[in-house]
Amino acid sequence: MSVLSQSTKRGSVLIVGGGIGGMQAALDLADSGFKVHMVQRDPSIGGTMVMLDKTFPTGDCAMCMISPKMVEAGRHLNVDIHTLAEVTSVDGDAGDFTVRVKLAPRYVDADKCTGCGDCELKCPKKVLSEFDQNLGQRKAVYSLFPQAVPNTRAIDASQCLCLNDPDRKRCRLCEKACKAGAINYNDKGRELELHVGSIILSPGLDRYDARVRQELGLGRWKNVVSSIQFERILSASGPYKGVVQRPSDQKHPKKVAWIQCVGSRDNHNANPWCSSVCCMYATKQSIIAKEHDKNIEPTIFFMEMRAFGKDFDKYVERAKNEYDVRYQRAMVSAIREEPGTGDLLLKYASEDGRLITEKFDMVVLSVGFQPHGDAEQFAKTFGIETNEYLFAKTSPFAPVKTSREGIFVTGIYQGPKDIPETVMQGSGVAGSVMAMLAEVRGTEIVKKELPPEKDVTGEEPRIGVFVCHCGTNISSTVNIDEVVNAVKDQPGVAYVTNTIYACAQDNQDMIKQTIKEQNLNRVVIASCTPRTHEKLFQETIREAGLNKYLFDLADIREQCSWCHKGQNEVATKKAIGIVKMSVAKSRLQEPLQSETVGVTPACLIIGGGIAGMTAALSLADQGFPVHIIEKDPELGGLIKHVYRTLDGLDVQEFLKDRIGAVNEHPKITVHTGVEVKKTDGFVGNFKTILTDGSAIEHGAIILATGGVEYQPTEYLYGQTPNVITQRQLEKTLAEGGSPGTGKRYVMIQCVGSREEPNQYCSRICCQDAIRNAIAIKERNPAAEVIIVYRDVRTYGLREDYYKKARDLGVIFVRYDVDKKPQVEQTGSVIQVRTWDYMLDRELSLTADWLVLSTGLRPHPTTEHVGAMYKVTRNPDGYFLEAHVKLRPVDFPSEGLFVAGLGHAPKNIDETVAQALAASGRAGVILSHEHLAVSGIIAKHKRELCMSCLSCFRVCPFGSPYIAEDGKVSHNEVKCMGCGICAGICPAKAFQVNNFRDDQILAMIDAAVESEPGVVN
Amino acid sequence: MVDGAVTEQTGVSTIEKPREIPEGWEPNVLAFACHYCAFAAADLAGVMRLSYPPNVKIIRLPCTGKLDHIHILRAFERGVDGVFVAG
Amino acid sequence: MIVGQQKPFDEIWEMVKGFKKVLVYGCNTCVAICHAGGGKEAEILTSLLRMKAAQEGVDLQVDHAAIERHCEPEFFEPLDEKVRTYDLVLSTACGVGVNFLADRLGGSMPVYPGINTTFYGGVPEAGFFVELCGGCGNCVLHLTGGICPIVRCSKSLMNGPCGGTNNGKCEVSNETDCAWFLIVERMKKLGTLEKLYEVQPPRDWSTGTHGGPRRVSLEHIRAYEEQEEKNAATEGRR
Amino acid sequence: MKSGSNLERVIASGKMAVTAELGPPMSADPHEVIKKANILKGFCDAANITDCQTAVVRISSIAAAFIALREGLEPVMQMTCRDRNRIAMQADLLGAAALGLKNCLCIAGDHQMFSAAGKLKGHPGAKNVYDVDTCQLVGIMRKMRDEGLQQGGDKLEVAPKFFIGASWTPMGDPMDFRPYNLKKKVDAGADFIQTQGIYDMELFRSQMEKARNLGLLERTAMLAGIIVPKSAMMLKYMDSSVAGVTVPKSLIERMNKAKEAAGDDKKKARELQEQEGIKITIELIQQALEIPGVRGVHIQAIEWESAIEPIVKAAGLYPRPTFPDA
Repeated sequence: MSVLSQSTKRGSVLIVGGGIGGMQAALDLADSGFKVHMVQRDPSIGGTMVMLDKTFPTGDCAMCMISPKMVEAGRHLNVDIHTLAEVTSVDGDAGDFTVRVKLAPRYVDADKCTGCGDCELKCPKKVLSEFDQNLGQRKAVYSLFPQAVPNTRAIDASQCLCLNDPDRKRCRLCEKACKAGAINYNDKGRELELHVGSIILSPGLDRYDARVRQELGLGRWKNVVSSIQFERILSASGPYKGVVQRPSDQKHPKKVAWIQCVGSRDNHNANPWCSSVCCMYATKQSIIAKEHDKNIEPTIFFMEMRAFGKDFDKYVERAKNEYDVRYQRAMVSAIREEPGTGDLLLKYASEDGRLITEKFDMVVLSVGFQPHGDAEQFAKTFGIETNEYLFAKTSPFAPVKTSREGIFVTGIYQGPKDIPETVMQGSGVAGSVMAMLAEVRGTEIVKKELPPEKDVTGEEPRIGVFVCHCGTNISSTVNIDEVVNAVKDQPGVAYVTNTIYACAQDNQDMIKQTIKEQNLNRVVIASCTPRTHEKLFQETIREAGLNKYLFDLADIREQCSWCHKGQNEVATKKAIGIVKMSVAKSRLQEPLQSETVGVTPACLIIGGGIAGMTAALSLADQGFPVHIIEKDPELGGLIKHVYRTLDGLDVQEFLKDRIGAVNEHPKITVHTGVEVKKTDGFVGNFKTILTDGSAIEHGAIILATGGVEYQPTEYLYGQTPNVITQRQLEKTLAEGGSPGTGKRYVMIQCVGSREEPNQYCSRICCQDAIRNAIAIKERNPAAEVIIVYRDVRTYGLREDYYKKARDLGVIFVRYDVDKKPQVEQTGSVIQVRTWDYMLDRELSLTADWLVLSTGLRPHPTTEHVGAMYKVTRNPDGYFLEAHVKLRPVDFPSEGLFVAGLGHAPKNIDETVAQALAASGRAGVILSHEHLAVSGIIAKHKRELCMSCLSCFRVCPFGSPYIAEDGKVSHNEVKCMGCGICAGICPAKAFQVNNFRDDQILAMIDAAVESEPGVVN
Repeated sequence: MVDGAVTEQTGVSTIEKPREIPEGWEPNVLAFACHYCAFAAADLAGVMRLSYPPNVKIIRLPCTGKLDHIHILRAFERGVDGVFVAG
Repeated sequence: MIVGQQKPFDEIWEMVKGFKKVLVYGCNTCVAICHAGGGKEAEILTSLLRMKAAQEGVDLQVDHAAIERHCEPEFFEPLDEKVRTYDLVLSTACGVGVNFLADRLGGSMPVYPGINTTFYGGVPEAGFFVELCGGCGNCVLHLTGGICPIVRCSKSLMNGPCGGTNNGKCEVSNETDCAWFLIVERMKKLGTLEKLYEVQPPRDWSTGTHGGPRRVSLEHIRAYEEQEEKNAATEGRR
Repeated sequence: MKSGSNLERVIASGKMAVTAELGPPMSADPHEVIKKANILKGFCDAANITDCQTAVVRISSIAAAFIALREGLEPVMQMTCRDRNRIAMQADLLGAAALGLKNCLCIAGDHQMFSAAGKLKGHPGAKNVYDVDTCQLVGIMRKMRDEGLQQGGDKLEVAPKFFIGASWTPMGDPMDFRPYNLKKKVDAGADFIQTQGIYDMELFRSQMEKARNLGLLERTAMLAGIIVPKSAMMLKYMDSSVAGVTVPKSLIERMNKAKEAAGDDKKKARELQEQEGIKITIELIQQALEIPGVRGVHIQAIEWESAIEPIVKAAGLYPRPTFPDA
């Protein structure tokens, strides 16, 4: 990293694109002291992921995972989101860019609009919804999707009746409906000028428009849909409410076909690269469709099943065995609609060469990614170089840096990848920016000044209840006045009123005013769900000087008015019950202090491979001292035996300068030939003793224990010198070995991978084989290379090299796991017999060299290190991250991160990205002097506790511990407030703040008391 | 715990004898929902305007692990007819 | 620690249903640790009894209370008045507690046991208790590598194993380890196997319950107590 | 001579001893004992009279033994440690001696919970005693006989004359401790030993080797226990769930072949298996007798006393030695 001049560095960052990658970078940077400006083209952030129903390989629902992050980004003090915005120009250079942003007119005032949706109800103009991929409809005034952030509505100027009338007279119904007066038809949009220290490009990609391929019939035959359309069909909040039906006649389809590589791996009016995710999302869609409707019979037409990620192969096996998904290895040449029925006839060649026409009820085209239409202009605006396909140009050794200093890239704009890799690059790019702008961290962020907190201890409860109309959302079903009257005389209630929009700015001020005037010491607001608005109202009452935990939110919208529309009388009674429960709980609330704990700004990294070194350098550049603990006598790890990357870059060179940088860096201390003996403490305050006795204090830990190569025992390895591994072949080639004319190299793929008990893909062996094959053919075209493979998994932009190998004459022969190649040796000649599916007969190949593509295994120390830090591992022995999709480098317990092969097999560029991500995540913690501990945690009364150890054994976070005095104590910093200890404690020594037993019992009594005539 | 021990050992279940349901009687149901999943699901039902019978009220817990026996017993003692725990 | 297990609910109901006012009286030491008779379990049992009474149409008032320990008189004092207002105490303390309270109330009202007190035990894992000592009053663990043959061998052999050891398990059940199988292994590891070669003479069982009810009297403390009482008496304080 | 019993004389004479087993009935009528005694008479030197085997109530061992004695069959009385404390034990021993019983086998006795495992109900709720264990009981008997003293120390006017026996399970867990287990019984004063049923001769030979190295075989008379197998199912059961008994696969195979030979004719299958069982018993006896230090066999034909005659004859152990001056 070149050290930039001190001069005018800015402590802020521009993020172009509000998808999951951009959001992750924004939150990491904002949480570690940088101002973030997020520019988003659509009216809401979310990108592609919000359109998805479920995600592979776990089947979690996409919205449940991404909406908390969107809400957090939407509310973050130091994240400004500019929607309907585009960057027009960029000047200046690293550390100080001047960026001009054009904001299209929204016609709705964001400060006034509360997102209540009354305008949408009234708007007469129905339009095809782009979000629902034209399967559903929206209005001219709309929000992109129900959980949009910001949920300010926007008017689609091209569709709005009024905006298309020059003198603005027509319709104007939304203006009438809006009680907040937020509609503004003369909005002109505006220009912004931002001064930022760094720019992160995460614009994402477009989806290939398959209508160009007329033979597949998208846009002509109604029952042919794109995969993103099928996601909307599957989604519970989609056009068909999650019911799998055909667009033509709403019939429940029985036979559904997925066609892979539509628009990918094909130069003929499509894209040559592999989009990396379609194989897996097709498998997921077929499983989820089967879960929705068990008589669906999914069939996937594919060339190669590319399930290279963590637990992907297991997911495909489950699809085959549990959901009997049929995988048909064939490319469909044409789709015709059977006149009258809407069914589809697919033409393809079966494996034994017969031409087949098969009827299906519905077809899903697995469309791939391609850069946005304006990709070329986009790159020019930012002055960065792209590769020939208009993806941002990066090197595998620095996958998040563009060609222009200070501008970074994350997500699929750098190359097709799936959500975990995008999130990793999001945190990784945040790590790189933190390193670049380390010295201006915290200079541009806003800290809120809060008035002193009023001391309410000992006071009788004086509860203020605010019942919200939420425009008409609540009041149309629940009689607000009846609720107000029913609650007025509840014991402890000092003041009750109603508000139109409790969350609107003016109502917030009214609430603060009332707290002061009425001398309230507790507040209950009856409106929407605490999951999105609790933090907002807590901040409000804190600004009125009240402890923020003296607040409770009664959900009478999502859990009452919205789901009992039309049953006003019963809904009102239920709303009264809900508010009474909140009042009962509020009566027993106590002010809570959230302690803070100091942070030792240093990081311990276990493992001195590429992952450990990359993370160390990035953290050191951020200004944090780093200790690398390496078991072997010198740094390097597994990469010591690797010479070239797929695109020919010198790996040994890269390793040498990386080791050099680590050894020279003043902030990095390398401990070699030593291991960790013991680590105590918790996030921010770890103390580690090494086997050589030295002690280190640090605030975060990165596990980069790496992996080892599988030592094969099959295929006569070790019995003859001519049977070697790809690594050994690479070594001889690197040392200038030249392959003899007519010499034949036979390579066998998936050796030690994708077979029980190691049912996983080691991800790097296909690349190794193809790189070595190309090297052989380029040195001597007369040498022969035959690769015996199961699925060539050169995903993403690596597809070019698979094509290059074929062009150079490398022969590919497919084998099946139940007909593995047989290897015999007669004299010095090696004979390889394998079944060729194309020729439909057995092939017998003599081989001068038999090269085995061996897989990876987790490093043997993984078990010991895992046990020491109480982190679990998956059945294959790799570390289990906190969340497969959204926290791919975190562990459940705070302050612990993972990078490299210890997490899962991955290529060099992915290891570097994950290492940067780990350093970014660790940087977030180390950048704080103090870590605030949430108020909602369990409190332990030692005088009641009899140290029976029940809590000690059940706590998933290991917060109860046996103190010096031999009795059980509770480490509040590690506590996540789940309350499992309170549930099991026989002495009731544990109580969770704001969820104490007496409060819950009071709520139960209140819930029943409001039901007259209950049979006892 | 107590209920498990009771039925398992004695074999004789102490389940209430079913009584005939009075006219127009509506069960009063109480739900204990974990903040992260079941409570979020209840919200989504509202966001999508799905309708379901109103005679259930939801008490939010940080996690169903926090549930204590006495909560369920208190509900039944107070006359609640059905307890629904989701997490 | 003392381990107990709650009596089956039907058995408790049979005991309780004839009364009008019942106090379920929990003890917050050993029996709470094993989730059998602590204050929390007393509260739960109370709620169950109230609902059973309601189901059966029996007019029964049930309350619950709990103190630190039922084996020391001073802990009882604060609640003595309250206890006397009931016509039955269902004590969920261990057997010691039931006896002690029954003696204290001297027949003025019945004290019934809520739990079955079972053994002194260890807790290898949450919720799992195993008997490791029988209180025989004459410990021989130094002879058997710390594994008690009296309690962990079904036949309390001092010169085991018997002919019934099957794959290291006792003839009584294949989930019960044969104590002597463990003792031989342990003594081998400790390198003192030959200690087992001598024939152990017949035991003196009188130190255990076979010798009649036992008591422990610490003279140095009792002398102090008597002195205290004498001073109090002379000063007329009592 | 320690007790002058017929069994003692046979052993002392150096000839191979043969003991059998007689299980008294669950009834007050003695004729079952009388019947069995007369079947066994002449074909064994003495017959064990079990003491409530598997903790199931039967005529007491002392009473049944006296009946057998009266019928002219020398009994081997048994005493378990389960049912009597040391006071009742010594009283019963004096009584037995007074009635003329000379042989006594000390055993621990099956635990009362054990009987619950069988078809019968037994008394799992009974309070067991186990005041003393087998070694200690052997020690008590030796002290009564040789020192004329009770265990507590009081004198006996006339000391009882006993030929003291104890049981041994050579292949029970832990196998490497079993020889020392035996040593303790011999040190305590066991004059003769009857082992658990032996099928795996190799294992038995190696355990006997260890016993010899400890010098035990000169100090006590080892009688190899042989259980007469009736069916393949019985062999499999013995192998799987009888403690300390392992049955080589080959023997089970032989029994299975015998069973299959009879096709599906149940009765024939039973007969063929019984004949094969007797053949196996005879072979086991001959192999056992060749093992150095074995001084006889203890043949257990459970509820099949009639099989003893053909076995003893075929094994060349007939006629049994007699002593005119007895």
